[in-house]
Amino acid sequence: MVEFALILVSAVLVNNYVLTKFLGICPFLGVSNKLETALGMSFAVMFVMTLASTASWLVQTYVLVPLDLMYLQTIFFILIIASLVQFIEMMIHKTSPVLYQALGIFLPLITTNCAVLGVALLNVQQKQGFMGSVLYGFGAALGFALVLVLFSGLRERIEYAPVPDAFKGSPVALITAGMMSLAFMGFSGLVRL
Amino acid sequence: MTGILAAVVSLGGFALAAGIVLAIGHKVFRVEGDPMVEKIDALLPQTQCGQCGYPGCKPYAEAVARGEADVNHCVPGGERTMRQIADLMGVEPKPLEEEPAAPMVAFIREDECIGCTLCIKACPVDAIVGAPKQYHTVIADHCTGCTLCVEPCPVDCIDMLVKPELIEHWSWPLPNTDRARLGLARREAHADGT
Amino acid sequence: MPVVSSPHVHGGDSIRLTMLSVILALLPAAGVAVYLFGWLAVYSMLSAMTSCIVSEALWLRATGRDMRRALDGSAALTGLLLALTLPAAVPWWMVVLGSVFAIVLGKQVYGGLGFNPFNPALAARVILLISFPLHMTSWLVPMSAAHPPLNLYDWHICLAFFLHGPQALGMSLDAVTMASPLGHVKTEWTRGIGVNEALANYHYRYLDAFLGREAGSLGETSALALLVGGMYLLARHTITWHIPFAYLATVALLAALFNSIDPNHFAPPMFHLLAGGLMLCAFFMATDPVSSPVTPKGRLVFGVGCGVLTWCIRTFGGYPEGAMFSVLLMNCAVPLIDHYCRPRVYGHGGRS
Amino acid sequence: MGLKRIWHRLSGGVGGFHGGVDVPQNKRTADRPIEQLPLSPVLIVPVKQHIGEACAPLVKVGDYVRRGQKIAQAEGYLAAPVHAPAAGKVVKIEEHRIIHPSGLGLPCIFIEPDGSDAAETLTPWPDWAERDPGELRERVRMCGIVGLGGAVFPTFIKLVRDQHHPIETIILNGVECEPYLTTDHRLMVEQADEIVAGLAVLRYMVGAREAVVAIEDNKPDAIEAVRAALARAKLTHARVVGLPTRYPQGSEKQLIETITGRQVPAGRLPMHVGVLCQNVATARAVYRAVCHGEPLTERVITVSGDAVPNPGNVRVPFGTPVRFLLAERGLTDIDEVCVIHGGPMMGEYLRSVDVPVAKASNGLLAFHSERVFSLRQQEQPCIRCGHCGEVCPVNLVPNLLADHCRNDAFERAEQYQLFDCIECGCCSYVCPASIPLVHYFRYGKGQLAKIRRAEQFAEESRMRSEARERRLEREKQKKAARRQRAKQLARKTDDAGGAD
Repeated sequence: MVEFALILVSAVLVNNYVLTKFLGICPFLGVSNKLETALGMSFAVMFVMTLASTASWLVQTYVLVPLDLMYLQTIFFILIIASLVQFIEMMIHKTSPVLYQALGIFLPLITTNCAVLGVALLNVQQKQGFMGSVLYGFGAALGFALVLVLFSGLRERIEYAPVPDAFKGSPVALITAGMMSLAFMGFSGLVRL
Repeated sequence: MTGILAAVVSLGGFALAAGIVLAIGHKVFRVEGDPMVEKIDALLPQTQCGQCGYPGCKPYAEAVARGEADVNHCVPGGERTMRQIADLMGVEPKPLEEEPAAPMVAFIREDECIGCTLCIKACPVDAIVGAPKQYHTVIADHCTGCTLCVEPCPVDCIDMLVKPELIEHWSWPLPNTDRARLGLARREAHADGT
Repeated sequence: MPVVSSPHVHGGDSIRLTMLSVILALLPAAGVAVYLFGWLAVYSMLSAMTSCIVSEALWLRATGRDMRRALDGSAALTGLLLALTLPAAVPWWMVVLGSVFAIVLGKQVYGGLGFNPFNPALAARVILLISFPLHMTSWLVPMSAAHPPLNLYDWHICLAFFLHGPQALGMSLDAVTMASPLGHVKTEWTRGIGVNEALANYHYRYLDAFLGREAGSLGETSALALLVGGMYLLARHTITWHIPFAYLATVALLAALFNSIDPNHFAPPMFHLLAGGLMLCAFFMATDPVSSPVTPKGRLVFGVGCGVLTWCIRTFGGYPEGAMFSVLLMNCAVPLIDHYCRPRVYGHGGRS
Repeated sequence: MGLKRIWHRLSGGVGGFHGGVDVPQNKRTADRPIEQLPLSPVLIVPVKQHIGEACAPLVKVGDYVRRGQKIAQAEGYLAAPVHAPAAGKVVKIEEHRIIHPSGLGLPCIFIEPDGSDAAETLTPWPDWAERDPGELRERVRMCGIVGLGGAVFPTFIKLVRDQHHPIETIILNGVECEPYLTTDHRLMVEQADEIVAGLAVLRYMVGAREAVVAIEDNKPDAIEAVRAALARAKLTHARVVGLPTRYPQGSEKQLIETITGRQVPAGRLPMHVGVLCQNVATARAVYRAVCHGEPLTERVITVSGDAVPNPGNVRVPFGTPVRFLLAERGLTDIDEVCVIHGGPMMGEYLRSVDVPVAKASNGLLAFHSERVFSLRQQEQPCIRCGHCGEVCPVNLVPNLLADHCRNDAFERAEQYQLFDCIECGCCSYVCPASIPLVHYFRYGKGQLAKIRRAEQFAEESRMRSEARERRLEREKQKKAARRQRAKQLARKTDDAGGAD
């Protein structure tokens, strides 16, 4: 039990995907303009990442390892993630058109979101068990969501600020992300796995 | 050899399974119609003026929802409407092509009116009353100021007047301070697409 | 004639007064810093304040804004706060670099006073800590120690030290520095020595920590001086009680709870309260109005968050001190806290 | 409840409501008796002096009117008629600038008083206690009585007996928390008996049991006078409550919270918590209307401010030009000073003094311009100190709200409850960055109202346009049907012809 909690803390705070591993920067910068969109994206990513890490673990353990096809890992995982995202996209389109519009191109972008592929590959690398994989995927997504939502709040505030012309838009967003990353360094060493 | 076979079969099989699932999903989650049209139409000012190049607000909403039209064609809606549509569609705001003019209202000089009813036919919101061979009058409260009635009038007796400012409808301007002006400058910069 | 709105009278409070009151409240801590670290403290504080003001003025000029804004007191306050969080043994260039970071990256990039989401002084300090970990964790032996290796009351020695480092005096950095209580406890713990034993062989005394007679950053050692300043700010209503109270209470509660579970693993609450930069952060950093929430409920949440993070980082983390990080981390959450902790407006919900 | 009180105290609460500020009182005219102002050579009477719909003039140019004669008739429900403030001749009826921040005008009736005493009154009803409350209500309506505290809401609308919301408490508002103003104060000292009589009438009309006169404790003489008057009138269940001096204690919602401990739910009326709140001057006007048959034609105005040589409390007929009034109080350089209509916290800066006083006017303050903060206000960036939220009597977060308004994020502003702002000015008063917060809120409210009107108009236009399309469609079908029938007919005749 403690081990699982540590996996979660580690994935959410210490080894945060965005701020310490620098994965998933594209949606992090792209969908953080507004709090509502960021929340929607967070849920989508949480859903996809948890499912993707589960599915990829299953495929890895029951297909790739027995058949000795480890070299097909990446292509298999991409296939899984791509079809998962497609499926979710159709689902959201049906159930919540506004969220669908808000996520816009970012939903398909999750397909090639390195965070999703990263979590699948890292699971394999770290030789996590089934529960570990699921939790690690979920935790990574939770960390992504946490940071994304915090960042969108900050950006909404910066939106009102008279930022000098040279720093408007992405520059100030990147500086802010850097500051957040600095702050998150405070967590380093919090959990030793 | 068996390794390659296994690879081909497993990958192919997996891809096929995924394809089947997606095909089923496509059937199950098919979306009828486009709910976005209604949402966009609700944002438009309903002047039915046609300045966007479409014969009314609804057709423009349909075009935007289909992705055929840009979000910045609604002139009377101005900056605000453009931003709302852009938000809804999840696209970048675009600068307006034309500044919205002050709200207008049509006025018929009744002594010159010949009662031809052409303007009545042109009015998209039935804001002109009158019968053949009778004077026509604009119901000022219903007029959207679209100017569609001006062209058809054979005797040019329709004027577009600026809507008078009512004391009840007066609203406070922004404070006259540097900060407030800064906000304005920021909005203008946004409108220029920078 | 412009349209002007009521009210036509004003209470007379101003930003400059607010900033000056905070500087005034920091004077006791600054005094203790001078007592402990002599001329080095003076040099650090003066150079930090000047370089903050100068870099702000230059930036304002470069962006075509009114240069006089650099004198509104906020840049000076940032400089003073930054200096007080730095160890006494840092060289001059680090002070200047930190000040420029604080003003440019921490504040002006966002549009200047009022728009920085992070506390500029803390942001600069964390940048320095991560960039120069050795310098930033070497604590000069204060003058209150039994045998201070350097006479810090001699301005010649201090100037040489400040400009050229200990090498100019023919000494190594190790020779003039010692561990802070927090750092000592942390390193001993990694070596498998319990908290009580570690504190005992450090000769740790609460009275010393309260008065500030211990190693640490310039202005963070004396809880007494910081409390005096904090009380002044509370009395003047520059800050409200919410953040300091929630912050300190959370740390104390967590510490007390875990200390009662395992006293050898977890340090006692009093130690936590008096150690490191907690007091400085609780009264001066976390309460920085610009980077903290505006609503009372939000301030409580903010304080509790800071407290939890500080305690966690101190107890479990890789860094011995977590106060700075925790405030910076909570700064990230301020817009959300503000949004979700709005007070109940008159006539909405509740009793009707 | 206990926790709530502690929280309230810890949040700096002094009065019975959240926040508030202590403003220097400057009640320089508190001991000056009410004087009658001489008649101005011309009275400019706007046809609308209340919240609601404008009235239609009943008189023509050249008509002779007597004081108290109705000269403008209410057309809608939410309106109060206007009466001639003095006897004289109607010289013109045209648009004239009125007291309004826009500087726009309204139709006004210009009367040249002839100095005669000719007056028109209704039948006095000293026997009001035997009359039907509905009848009394009609009298209040006909006499054009509106709330004289400054809101000028037609009084009769509040004087109803509603079975679902019976009025339990009637509160007379004698708080007068605005600095400088002393009209209610003087009225309570000098006319306490009439105020108490008005209270009795009002209480009878709404059937309330309890009556409370609320007065701030910086007016001990008024408290004394009203207490004595209550004793003389032998009113039961009536008391005077001295309240701590804390701006905006006199705001209706805050006063209700202080006295009853209940908050008026958003978007509802005091009636819904069983309270009727009326200003003391309104109570007196009700008494004059019922027992003397006098319509509302004049009121007491405090003339004060450091530029006025001879400050005081004066009784002024409506329509008196501000310029005349200030000149009467010895002010010679009127165009050099700044004139504020109302109190310094919520009053209006007059861009022109050629405007008539009306029912809403409770004070005219003239200052040297460098004393008026709002004119030299230099807005600085918000440092988020949160003082604005601490003093806000409705518990808003003013600085965030102003941010949203400034950046035209009106939906956000509405979500932050912009429309609950009472514009009391506490936030602007304490702001160290001198941000004109109230101005931003007014801007936001105005823009939101504009947006709402546009949306409503768009909705109506959509309906009209859709109706038209349906009609055109029907006509097309009808035409097609007609053509079809004609064709069939033609074929029939053809067939018939073929058979021939």
